[in-house]
Amino acid sequence: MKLELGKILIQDVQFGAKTEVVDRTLFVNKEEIIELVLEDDRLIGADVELARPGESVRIAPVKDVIEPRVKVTGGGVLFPGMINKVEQVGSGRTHALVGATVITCGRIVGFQEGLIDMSGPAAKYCPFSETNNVVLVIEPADNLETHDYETAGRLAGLKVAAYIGEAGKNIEPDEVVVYETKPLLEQALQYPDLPKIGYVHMLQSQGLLHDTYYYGVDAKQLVPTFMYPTEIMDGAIVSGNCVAPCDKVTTFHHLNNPIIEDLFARHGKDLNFMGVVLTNENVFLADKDRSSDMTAKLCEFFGFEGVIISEEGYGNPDTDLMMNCQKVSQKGIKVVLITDEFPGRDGKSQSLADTVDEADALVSCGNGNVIINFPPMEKVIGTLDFVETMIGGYEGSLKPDGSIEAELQIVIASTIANGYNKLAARGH
Amino acid sequence: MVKEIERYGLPVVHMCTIVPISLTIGANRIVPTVAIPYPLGDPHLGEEKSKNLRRHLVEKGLDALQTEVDGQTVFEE
Amino acid sequence: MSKIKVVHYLNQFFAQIGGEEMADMEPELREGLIGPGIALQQALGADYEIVATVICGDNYFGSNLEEAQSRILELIKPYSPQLFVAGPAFNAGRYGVACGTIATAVEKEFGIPALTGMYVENPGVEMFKKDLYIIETANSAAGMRKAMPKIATLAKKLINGNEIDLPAEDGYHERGIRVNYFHDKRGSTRAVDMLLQKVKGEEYQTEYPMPFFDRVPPATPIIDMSKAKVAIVSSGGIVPLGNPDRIESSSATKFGKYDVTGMDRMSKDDFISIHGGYDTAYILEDPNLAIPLDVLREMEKEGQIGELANYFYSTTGTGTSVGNAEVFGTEIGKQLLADGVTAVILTST
Amino acid sequence: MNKLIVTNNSLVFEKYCNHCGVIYLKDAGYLDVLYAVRDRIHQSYVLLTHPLAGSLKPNQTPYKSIIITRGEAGVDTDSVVLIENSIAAAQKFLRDRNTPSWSEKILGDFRTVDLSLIENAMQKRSFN
Repeated sequence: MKLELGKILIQDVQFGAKTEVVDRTLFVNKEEIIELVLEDDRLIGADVELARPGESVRIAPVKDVIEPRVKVTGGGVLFPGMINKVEQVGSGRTHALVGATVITCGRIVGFQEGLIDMSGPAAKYCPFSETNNVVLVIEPADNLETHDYETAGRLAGLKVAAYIGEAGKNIEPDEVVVYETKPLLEQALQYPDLPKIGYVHMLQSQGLLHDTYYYGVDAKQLVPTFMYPTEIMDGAIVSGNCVAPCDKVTTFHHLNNPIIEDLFARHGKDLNFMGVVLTNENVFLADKDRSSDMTAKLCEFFGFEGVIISEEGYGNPDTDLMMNCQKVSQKGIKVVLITDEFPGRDGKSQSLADTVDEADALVSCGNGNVIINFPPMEKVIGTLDFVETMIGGYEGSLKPDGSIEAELQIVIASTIANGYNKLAARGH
Repeated sequence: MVKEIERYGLPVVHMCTIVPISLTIGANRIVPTVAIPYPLGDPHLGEEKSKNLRRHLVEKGLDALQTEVDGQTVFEE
Repeated sequence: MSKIKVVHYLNQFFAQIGGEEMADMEPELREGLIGPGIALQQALGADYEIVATVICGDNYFGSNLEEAQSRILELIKPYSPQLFVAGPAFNAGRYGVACGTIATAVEKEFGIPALTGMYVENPGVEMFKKDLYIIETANSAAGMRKAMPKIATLAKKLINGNEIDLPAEDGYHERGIRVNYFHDKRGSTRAVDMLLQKVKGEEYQTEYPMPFFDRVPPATPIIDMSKAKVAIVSSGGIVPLGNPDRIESSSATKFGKYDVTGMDRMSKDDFISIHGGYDTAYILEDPNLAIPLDVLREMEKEGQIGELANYFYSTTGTGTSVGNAEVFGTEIGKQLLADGVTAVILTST
Repeated sequence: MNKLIVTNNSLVFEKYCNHCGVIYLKDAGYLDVLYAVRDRIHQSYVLLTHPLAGSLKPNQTPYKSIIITRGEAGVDTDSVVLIENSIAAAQKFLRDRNTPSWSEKILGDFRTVDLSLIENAMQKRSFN
């Protein structure tokens, strides 16, 4: 499967009469976006705001972040099974508006989402302080049931991202990157002397606000399966969870999975990137047994010599991470884990809720319990009403002047456990 | 607790029913016991036999304390 | 500007009072500096002044932990110290434990920076590294000249509120505190690098060492059990009737020490189990099932063991190494050592 | 296989009290639920769901529901190790900061999320 990803660099975002890209500036038509969002009668209000790097802007509470993309050629459409019909994606040509995002924000259920600061000392922890963001502030109908509101919010973001992505369809990209994974046996033969490397991608799948979708299938229902790496770049995987802001894998991060990018970067040079095994993080222990058995079985069957395993979340997922690590290692396959850490406020407790002996090669994406001070910002998009109830916030977090004291956990994707950021923790 | 006491150079024998836990917490000399509700003895055997069993287990514990080990060791029957 | 007031702690040996024969000396305070204090003063410089030195014998400290601590705190209180330095203790185990104990107590009591120095194998390192900055030293006093400047440099950083660097840079034993930093490469790139190293069989370094590796080497076995003093510790929740210390029935936050002087066996009239985690009916009927006092008394009489300590330590838990268990172990171990116990039977359910 | 839910969440109790055994610990805290489960594991029960299910930190949500079932005689060591690790993790968070006193609206949301974690597991079959 081969995908050409055309990257259209975006350096500014402005409102305009037409949604289009002109000289690296993205113009968006506010009315059209609002109209699109309000097609869903579960939402009764919507507004669009812009947030650019360096501005004195704080966005809260953030639900999802999505990169605008569009399918140019090849089968299927963006976000199959979610806002479009289910059809195989990952081939042909896709354009991405790199440097732009759609951010959904607004009250969801009151406690679970995080912050993005566009400037100031907390900005460096969040990748979206460096992007030009189209922020969608949504308002639910009265007494809308929680599940329905979550769904409506998720779909609104995807629809708007796809709508904006259309603006890139006929633009000549600044750069085109070609990613290709051949069918298993051919791929093995292409670089017979290089180590065969796979990626085990664990999808958050615990329940409401803890779900992920693969071609529209709730990941809870999956048994581990194989995915061509390029499928993810066309939106085959969509985030439906908004729990624990810091280690949240947004839809943006699925589209731009850094492990897949980095494995492709070395593909044919010092490794042979064979593909991705998708698995889940269910709460039912029998599911964990089954999923980890099958993950190990698939890794063995595909002939992987080494795999990287990434998780999303803390606690329950640590058990899946360790079970996968142990069972894959027992197949004689070398394993590296990526995780973030929660060692308590003094940094002295154990960082993970579970461990196994085989977990001897681990990459740290930082300690989420560290306390951070956020100075006031001139503008707040959304509301700060829920700051003290967010994960990482606490009573007294929000000061009268609008400054905030909270744990790093409260910043969206700050310790994301797929290695997107440079933040790490080490022993002192 | 085992590790912290042993850190002072005192040999400790951990007599417990759930051996995997003992291994997890880092006990070096482990003697498996009978059952959680009655680790040292077996009330179903009657008082005398139960006590004999206890004596046997404690002797095994003392043997363990006199045995040189170079890592975690479970003293099975 | 007035000088920063420093109090220094030494054992009898480094205070040049005497060797092992003086190890029982009780805490004493001398004004000004003594022995190694000269090197410390030199390294700290003119803005600091060692106003007093406390001296205590290693054995006295080890055998009278509580009292030694409170007396030393009383002695130094009038000097209102702003910095406390203990040792360094190099490879001396008892001295290391004393330095760690008193430095921790001073830090807690006065809220001032307190630090010490030890050789990596000193048991005090494992016991106190989470609580204190312990400078890494050579294994003998020959390393004094190198150790003091490192202690002084770190002490000044602590006094001035400067950021502390990595263990290797500031020369202290890693404390196991997880601190954030920005790496040159993103995590996924580091993961690919690490995986390729692992696949090729090259050396690689995990960024988060798993806690399992925190193993204690097995203590040397008892050579002659007939001379050993054996003590019982239990996590089975056995307490005297009425549970005088109010130990919780699960995941206790405290432990108790209970006397069995003159008892041949555990009587159900004297002891109960308060463990919330299992069916306690059998143990309520016969507490010897958890605390094997009856058979140990027999063995004591028969001379199979030298002596049985006339008490047992008790708490509740399934024996996992979590939270309080570590604190209990450290405290119980300290007390057992001080009481001359040489072997321990720990029973769990 | 008979499922037994240990919960302090009224929504879970109301939904399942007529379907299977529910031990409803009204007014109990998050840790109390873990302790109650731990105690039963020592009486031959086996964990069916992960005690830390849900990424909400133990000092964030006050609600916790765990499904267990009676196992064979003896103690399931995997369950013991898992519940003890979970208790340790929960204690770590609660030591730093207690669960705030939330408004009734937010409490309702927490109950909904907790119920949603359990609903999925209740649809599963298991052969232990």
